[in-house]
Amino acid sequence: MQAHEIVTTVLLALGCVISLTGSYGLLRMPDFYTRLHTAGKTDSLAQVMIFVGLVFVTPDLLTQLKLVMVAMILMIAAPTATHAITKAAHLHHLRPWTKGDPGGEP
Amino acid sequence: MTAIVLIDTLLLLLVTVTAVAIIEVRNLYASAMLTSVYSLLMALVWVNMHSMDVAFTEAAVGGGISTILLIGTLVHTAREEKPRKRRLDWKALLLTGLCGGALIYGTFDMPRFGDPKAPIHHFRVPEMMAQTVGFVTSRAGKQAPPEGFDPSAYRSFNGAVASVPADPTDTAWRETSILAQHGIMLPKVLGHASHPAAEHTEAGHHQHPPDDFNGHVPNSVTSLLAAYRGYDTMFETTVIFTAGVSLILLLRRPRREGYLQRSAPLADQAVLRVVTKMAIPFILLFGLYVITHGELGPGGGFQGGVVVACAFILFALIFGRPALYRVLPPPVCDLLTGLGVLMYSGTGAACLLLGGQFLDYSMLNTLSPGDGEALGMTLVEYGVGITVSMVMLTIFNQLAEEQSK
Amino acid sequence: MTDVLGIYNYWIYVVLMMIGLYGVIAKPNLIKQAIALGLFQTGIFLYYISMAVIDGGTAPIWTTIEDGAQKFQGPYDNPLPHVLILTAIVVSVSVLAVALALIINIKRSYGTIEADEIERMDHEDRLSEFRAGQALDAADDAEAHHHA
Amino acid sequence: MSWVYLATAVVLLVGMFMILIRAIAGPTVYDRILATNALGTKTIVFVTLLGYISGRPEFIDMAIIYALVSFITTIAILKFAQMGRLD
Repeated sequence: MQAHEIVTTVLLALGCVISLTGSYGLLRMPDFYTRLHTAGKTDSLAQVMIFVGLVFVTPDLLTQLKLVMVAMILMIAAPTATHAITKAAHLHHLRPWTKGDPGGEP
Repeated sequence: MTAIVLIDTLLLLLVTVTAVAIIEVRNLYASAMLTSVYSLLMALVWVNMHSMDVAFTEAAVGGGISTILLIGTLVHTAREEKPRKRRLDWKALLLTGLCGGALIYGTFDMPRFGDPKAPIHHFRVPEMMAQTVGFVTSRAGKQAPPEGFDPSAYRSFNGAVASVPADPTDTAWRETSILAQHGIMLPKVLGHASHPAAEHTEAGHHQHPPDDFNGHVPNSVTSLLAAYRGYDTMFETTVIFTAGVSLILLLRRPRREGYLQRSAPLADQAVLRVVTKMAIPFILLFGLYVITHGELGPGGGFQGGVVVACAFILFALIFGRPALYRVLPPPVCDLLTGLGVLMYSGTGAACLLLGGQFLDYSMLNTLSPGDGEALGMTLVEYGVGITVSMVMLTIFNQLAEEQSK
Repeated sequence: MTDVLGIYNYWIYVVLMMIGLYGVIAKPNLIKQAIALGLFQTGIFLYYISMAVIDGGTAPIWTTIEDGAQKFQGPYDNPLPHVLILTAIVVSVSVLAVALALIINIKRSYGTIEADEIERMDHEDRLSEFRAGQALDAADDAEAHHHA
Repeated sequence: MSWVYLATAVVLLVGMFMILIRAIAGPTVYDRILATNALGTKTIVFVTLLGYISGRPEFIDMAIIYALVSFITTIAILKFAQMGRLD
């Protein structure tokens, strides 16, 4: 294994761990806002790590640029979507989870 | 177990779970959302099976448009299914079980998944892979068959495969034309012995770039779509056109009531507004890229058209439909719908007028038939793209429109 | 055993198709039926695409360029099923759109999109028409009898 | 090197399965929307990886279209949740 392949492997492994924890959090967290916390952040970080990792093993420049472009689009689109979802839930008066109160629909 | 089979199995497991959930979830809104998930997963299955163009279409059409259409319908109807006492219909289950059992019994005669000896991988494949519009040579006009072609043997050829090699990885065998195997034609369908580039080189100043079309386009899916199945694609476009017309007939309000009605734009949400403003030119450009790039890589008129429609739909979602009508008034939209079909058939008619057959694109550039092919395919793809985008937009507009009481 | 491994994914397509068929038959909600029809179609699409796969194959897009000509670089999947399904998907969304438009019109004229309720309403309509016809017939009969 | 891509793909699939359960289970509409959106992001990464697994990474246009479509769908679903209409 060459140096750039090792870099890729490490970045992909990190991305895997982060994305898996995020998914598990989305499954296990008690209410919408805590799930938002795990899903929103891990998604962006994990995808950036995987895309950047793949750049190192890509031979041609055009594909590398496209990889970076996809990562950039996701960096803009995913937080926007998350923001919009949160805002909608907030405007809908969705209550957050507190001790003794499961939260949920008003 | 190869990688493709492993990923295929896991993905199909996810797909099946989603399918059961779509049918069994009572909330229709949740069902529509799961439809979007289902389409994205299905598109992954198709990427895994190396079918880039189909995955492209499925992601754009299934994940984007049909979900939006379903939600647009839910606006007019109920969000929930009516609750019922009996959740499972035993009679239907029995019927589908029997039907499925019969189909599964039928699969035992199917060739193995990925079997190189399957009949589908042999009959006419080399011809299809190697540009299928008749026999394209460097000479323009009515194409003469290549040298070594025996017309009488071709007419009596029944399409049977002479011999299948014992080694399934023998790709050289698949490269050889079936016609060549039967001695009907010399085995050089694939590499064009004398392509136009060679003729231009002697002039010295006109060297064709290495990515020029030497008699065929790289994406054989687009090539088949526009040439081998050109008539079929033309009438598929007509089907879509007809769908747009039926939507207008079924749902459009009378003209005297006007197009503009009240709407609920999301433009007061600053983040969404700014991101949308940034995104829309990019999406439009990307859609045009997908249409134009169709014969070089995955993509084409259907996919690109849907992407362009998605840009307009996003605009309507954020800024409201009246704003969309100011940008693209419905009469213009209707006109463009027809124009796309006209462009497709017009390209065919142009080939006819230039002395070739209907949709024989090589007539468009008599000096270099390969470039003529590419030009014709691009024109046709643009026709398809215009029709598809405008029909999708019409469908969205009609579904979102408030009905006259 | 290798036989089963080779064809089991056709079975999954059959299962998908049957899920769709079950939805069309068993679910009275018309939107659900339209979605289920889509599932059924996808099962068929999968069947076609999976037939195109060849061992060690790759996407049928030629990208390797050598000496100014595209090189045929090994087994490509059969592109013909891809083309068939590509257009079929777009036609399926047209079908969905027309179906949804009809569903909206049904909702406007019946006030519901549950197939069994619509059938009951139709049945009641027919029944009342039949009764009205019967009454007319009886009146005609009575009139004829009177003349006789 | 291909086993690295394959392992990553399988891990992503496991994550997708968890998210799918959340998308099916709900309980609120917003949970479903969040899960659908997260699944879209995972799908984009997955489709890129598939290109590397099959040895032809040049088809990344796919990933771009997935990103755009998943964004637009999320906005449409959200608008219906918030406004009860699409235009």
